[in-house]
Amino acid sequence: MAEADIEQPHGHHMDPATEYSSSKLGMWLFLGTEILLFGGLFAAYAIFHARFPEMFYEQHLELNRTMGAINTCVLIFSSLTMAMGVSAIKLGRQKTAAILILITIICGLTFGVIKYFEYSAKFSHHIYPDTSIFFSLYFLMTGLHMIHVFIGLGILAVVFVLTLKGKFDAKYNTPIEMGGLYWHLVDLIWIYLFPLLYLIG
Amino acid sequence: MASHSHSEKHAHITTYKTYLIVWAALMVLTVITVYVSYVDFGTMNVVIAMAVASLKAALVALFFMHLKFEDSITWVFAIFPLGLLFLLITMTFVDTFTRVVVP
Amino acid sequence: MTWIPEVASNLAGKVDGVLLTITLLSLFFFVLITVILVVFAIKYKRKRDDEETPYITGSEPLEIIWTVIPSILLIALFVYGFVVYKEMRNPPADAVDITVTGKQWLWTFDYYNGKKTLNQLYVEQNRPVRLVMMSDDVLHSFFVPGFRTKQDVLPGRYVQLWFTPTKIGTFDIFCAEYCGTGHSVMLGKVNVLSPEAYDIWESGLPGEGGQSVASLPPAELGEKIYKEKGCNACHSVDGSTLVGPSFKGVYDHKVELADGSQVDADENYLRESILEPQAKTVKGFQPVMPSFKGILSDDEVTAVIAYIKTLK
Amino acid sequence: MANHTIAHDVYVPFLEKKGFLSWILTTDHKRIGILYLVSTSLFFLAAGIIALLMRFELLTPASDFVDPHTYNVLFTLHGSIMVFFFIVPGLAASFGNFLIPLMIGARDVAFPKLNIASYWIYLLGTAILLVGLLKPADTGWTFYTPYSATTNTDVVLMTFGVFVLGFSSILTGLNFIVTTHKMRAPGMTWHRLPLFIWASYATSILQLLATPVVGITLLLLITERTLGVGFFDPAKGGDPILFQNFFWFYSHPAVYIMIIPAMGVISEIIPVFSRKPIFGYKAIAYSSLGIAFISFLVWAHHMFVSGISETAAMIFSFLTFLVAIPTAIKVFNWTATLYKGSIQLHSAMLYALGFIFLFTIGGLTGVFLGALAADVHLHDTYFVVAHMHYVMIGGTVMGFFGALHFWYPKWFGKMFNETVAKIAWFFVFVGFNVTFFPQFFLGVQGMPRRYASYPAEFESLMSLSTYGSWILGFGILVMVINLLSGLISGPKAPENPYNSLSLEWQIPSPPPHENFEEIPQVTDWTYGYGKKKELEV
Ligand code: HEA
Ligand code: HEA
Ligand code: HEC
Ligand code: CUA
Ligand SMILES: [Cu+2]
Repeated sequence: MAEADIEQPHGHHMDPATEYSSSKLGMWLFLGTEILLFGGLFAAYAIFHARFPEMFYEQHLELNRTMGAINTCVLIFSSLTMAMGVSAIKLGRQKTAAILILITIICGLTFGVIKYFEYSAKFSHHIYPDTSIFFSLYFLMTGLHMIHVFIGLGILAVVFVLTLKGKFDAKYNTPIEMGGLYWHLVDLIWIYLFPLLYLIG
Repeated sequence: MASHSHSEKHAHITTYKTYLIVWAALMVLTVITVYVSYVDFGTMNVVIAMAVASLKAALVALFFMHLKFEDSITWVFAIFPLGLLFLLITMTFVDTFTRVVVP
Repeated sequence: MTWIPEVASNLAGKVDGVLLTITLLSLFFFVLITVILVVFAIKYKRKRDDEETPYITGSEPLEIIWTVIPSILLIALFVYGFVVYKEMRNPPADAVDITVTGKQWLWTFDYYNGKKTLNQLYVEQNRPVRLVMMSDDVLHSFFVPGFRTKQDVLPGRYVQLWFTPTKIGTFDIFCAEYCGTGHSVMLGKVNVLSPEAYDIWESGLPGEGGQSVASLPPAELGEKIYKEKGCNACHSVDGSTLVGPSFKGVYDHKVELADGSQVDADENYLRESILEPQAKTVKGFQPVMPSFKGILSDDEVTAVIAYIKTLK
Repeated sequence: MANHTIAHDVYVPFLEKKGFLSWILTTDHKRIGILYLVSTSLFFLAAGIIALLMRFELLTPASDFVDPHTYNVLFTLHGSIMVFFFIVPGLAASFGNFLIPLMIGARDVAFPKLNIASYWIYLLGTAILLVGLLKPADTGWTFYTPYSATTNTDVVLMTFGVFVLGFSSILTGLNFIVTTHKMRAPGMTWHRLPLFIWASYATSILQLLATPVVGITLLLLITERTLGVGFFDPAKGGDPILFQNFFWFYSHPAVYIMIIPAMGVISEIIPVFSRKPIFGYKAIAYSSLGIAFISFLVWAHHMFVSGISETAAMIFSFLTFLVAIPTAIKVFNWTATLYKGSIQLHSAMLYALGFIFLFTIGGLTGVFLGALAADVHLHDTYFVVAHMHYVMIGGTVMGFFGALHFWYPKWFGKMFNETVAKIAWFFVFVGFNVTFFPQFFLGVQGMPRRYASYPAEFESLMSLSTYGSWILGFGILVMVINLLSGLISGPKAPENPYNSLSLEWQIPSPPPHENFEEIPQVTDWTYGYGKKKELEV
């Protein structure tokens, strides 16, 4: 960067420990905003579910419970491998960490593929976001979640490459941990979406 | 420096075994919630599903996301948004469902 | 200039009571703070650069005083405001129902006896009225400053508003919720009639506006209708385009229609445009004009046309 | 208080480096502060000129200067630009960026790169807004459905611009919170923090946690227009009031995002120019947090006549009154600080005193609106317009101008002409009151807002208000010219022209690149003015 010469006369602003705890606090703050971003949709869900219980009940039957359940398992499993990946790198096991992150990414992609089939099944039944309030919620909630899955996958891909290149070790691994936190949030939101949309409708 | 000394806490690395146990618990809960959804408990279905989901979410947050080992300020910022979400939902609810229906 | 519109409903006096109370309380605090501010700024103005000042960092008693006293006052104000509000929102059982429909950009009123008026609401003095209101399109808000009451009108859901008019006269109705281009011309009047006058109005023919239709020359009556029935929300008379085409020079011109054909704007066309606006839509405009069938009597339509003819 | 000067041979002021790239790629919080300052000020002037056009239209009852649709576009642009592009990022991001690291004794914010990224996002939002100007929205800044879902103007671009801007706001808030937690100099305990930092901290929480809700709300509005989703459309089973609930969940806290930093500024200026410790430090500090928390609980006071339930109206009215209490505490404490002071009426101090006076009027009229019965009459009239301008201009903009005059020497290393500054203040103060005070009467008389034309009975007060806006505009023009010419030809500023005790004044003006040669060791709070009595240690 053009700035480097005068930007860095004193080197880093923070010692590594502060930098680490700052990043972590920052990430948690960000996750808070993500929850509230989804919050509007959860609130809309709650209101409309209470107003149109029959509609929600009938239309939720059109969703594919099996696919939803499989996706839930996929995502939870990916969270497990992600968490283990963080532990691995903290123990200095770069290769294990890389493999675990890769599995996480594959799970994320699987999730996307299954979701793709679900969406196309809906479209082929002429079900679109404007079909009904329930399906609006279905498409918007899962759609916004999907966007988060893709962002998460992007982050994990970068982290994966960097891990392969040996940028992280037992001492410095903040990006893996941050990527992990983000990924867990994606899982966490799905944990609510699944019963709300597929099970109780 | 403002921060207290976290260093001991940071040293905490969760073992694979813990993660696997948590994972197993999550899977069991998933099976339960899917199973329960086929049985009709009336409005209790919603309650059960949400309770199970919250339990799962708590497990993910506490263990996978390490919240259990974070300092109090992280806890505050993890829980406060949930409080706001609760507020948004309840107060919108109060408004929507106590309106006078004009004949 | 008056401070506040004439008190014209049972509710107005009560709202004014709330307003007055808060005004006095606010004045007290405002004057208090201003006086202290000015006095301190003058009294302690810096005279020398090395003036000594005391090291005062706070006072707990003061802190408590100025937390507790305002709190009590504020809670009292809340209660007062709420009690009056409660009354404003709960109509008495014996109120007369009138259905109000807001649409871009006019008000229609449907009465219990089958009458229907536009932008002119007729009510009887000292008889409680309940308005049952709905919108045909976007949000509007029914606001009568003289009655100190207001309620947003929503599409798809009935809301209500009530008052007992206490003064004979005409009072402004404003649309107070932004509703698009014609928002500021979505005006109407409440005509509060004495019981006798109201009886006469009530027994008149459905569709007839009221006593004022009497004996104006047609073009003048037309102008009155133009202003009162809401044509002016969409049609100018000076050639500028609002929502609909201007009335200036319309008569006897070739009008290009949306389907590409042309017609002569003769009396018949104008009559049709008013009673069945969607039959022929002018090119470049949306088919949003409401039908005035059943709202304007035959004579009134004739009068408007006569008026339009004068606009060259 | 630690006193740190830098050996002058290594001193490189942060403004030294020139060139477009050195600005747009900078990660220096002070430069980013300037970027925000310049952008938001330009938006203020632009939206101010739009306001002058609006007022010109309102000079006479008829809609003769512009047609009604254009008028509606004008106030939509005026409101949206003022709120989203000027006042929310205005004080919080520009002075927040400049001052937070300096005041807490840090070299920069916690995440410098995120900081400049936030600014780029702000620019992106700006760009989207400018594209949207091709067919500008006419919905009012509140974007109420169903009108906003059906009008054929370009609501999507406008709201999307605001949505993008929201992320800038969120990330800035996030950055400041972490900075305040993690970057304080040794000895800078929470109870030694300058009150501006407390204010910024409270503001940041609001930015962080309220903004996402407006984000999703606007997104839902966009899907309503593009995908045919019907959450707010009664024809599809939706509810237009739900939109209002969501919108105000953010936009009420947003008004405190605007005012709390200004309150912070006032708490800094007053002690310095009365040479007294701030009165009731803790009360002011915690009331900032208190206001922030309560502000989440009052949103529906904008909706008392919109058709919400009576129960909700009751709860929200009650909570609205609560928010006045911490605010009152602040007003009283500032006033008490003047007691037995040595008061110097510097232009910054004049703005601070103007703030107390005008904000009190604005706040007290807020109490009118919070009272249910009164709000039924006053809602959506010029009373609300007057209230909001008294708090936003009389409050925030006064704070903004005060901050500009106060930290100007530190920021730019130059001095402006103090006499001209006082003259400008006078015109701003008088012009402001002439513009907006008559609007309270207009509102009480029933003049509705957002009217392109109005009944003749309101003409005299309306035209008075328009004349006032010219005085106000003139005052602002004089102020702008004075500040700009100070930049070009003003004398060099000393390090600490007002003998202030807070950290930012202990380093050269303008500050060097990384602020502090050595991170200072803090031993006292920043308000230790005046002579302590012997008994106190
Ligand atoms: C900087 C922004 C700002 C601030 C700080 C405030 C502060 C307050 N506002 Fe305001 N408000 C707006 C910006 C702001 N507002 C805007 C922009 C709108 C219009 C939005 C739109 O529709 O476009 C609005 C609208 C608005 C409404 C809706 C009106 C309507 O549309 O019908 C209400 C209703 O309750 C309200 C109330 C209040 C209250 C109670 C406060 C309180 O916080 C004020 C507290 C302060 C004091 C009370 C003064 C000091 C205290 C004392 C001196 C103590 C003694 C006092 C007593 C005992 C009474 N405001
Ligand atoms: C920060 C917020 C802010 C600020 C500062 C202002 C500033 C002003 N506002 Fe605005 N206003 C709003 C926020 C704000 N407003 C909002 C949110 C609304 C509601 C919108 C809605 O209903 O949707 C509103 C609505 C509103 C209305 C009501 C419109 C209506 O309902 O019909 C009016 C009418 O008088 C008005 C007037 C003014 C005036 C005269 C100023 C003046 O103070 C402006 C002063 C500034 C200047 C005069 C510019 C100075 C510059 C120069 C003189 C030129 C210098 C040029 C160079 C150096 C190049 N505003
Ligand atoms: C909601 C807006 C609206 C209102 C209120 C309204 N109009 Fe119109 N009017 C229109 C529009 C839009 C058109 C053009 C499209 C069309 O022909 O339907 C139109 C067309 C017309 C025309 C045909 C004009 C031409 O150039 O050919 C006449 C005549 C007319 N209106 C008369 C009236 C009268 C009389 C009233 C009141 C009693 C009235 N309108 C009220 C919107 C309105
Ligand atoms: Cu109808 Cu405004
Ligand atoms: Cu508010």
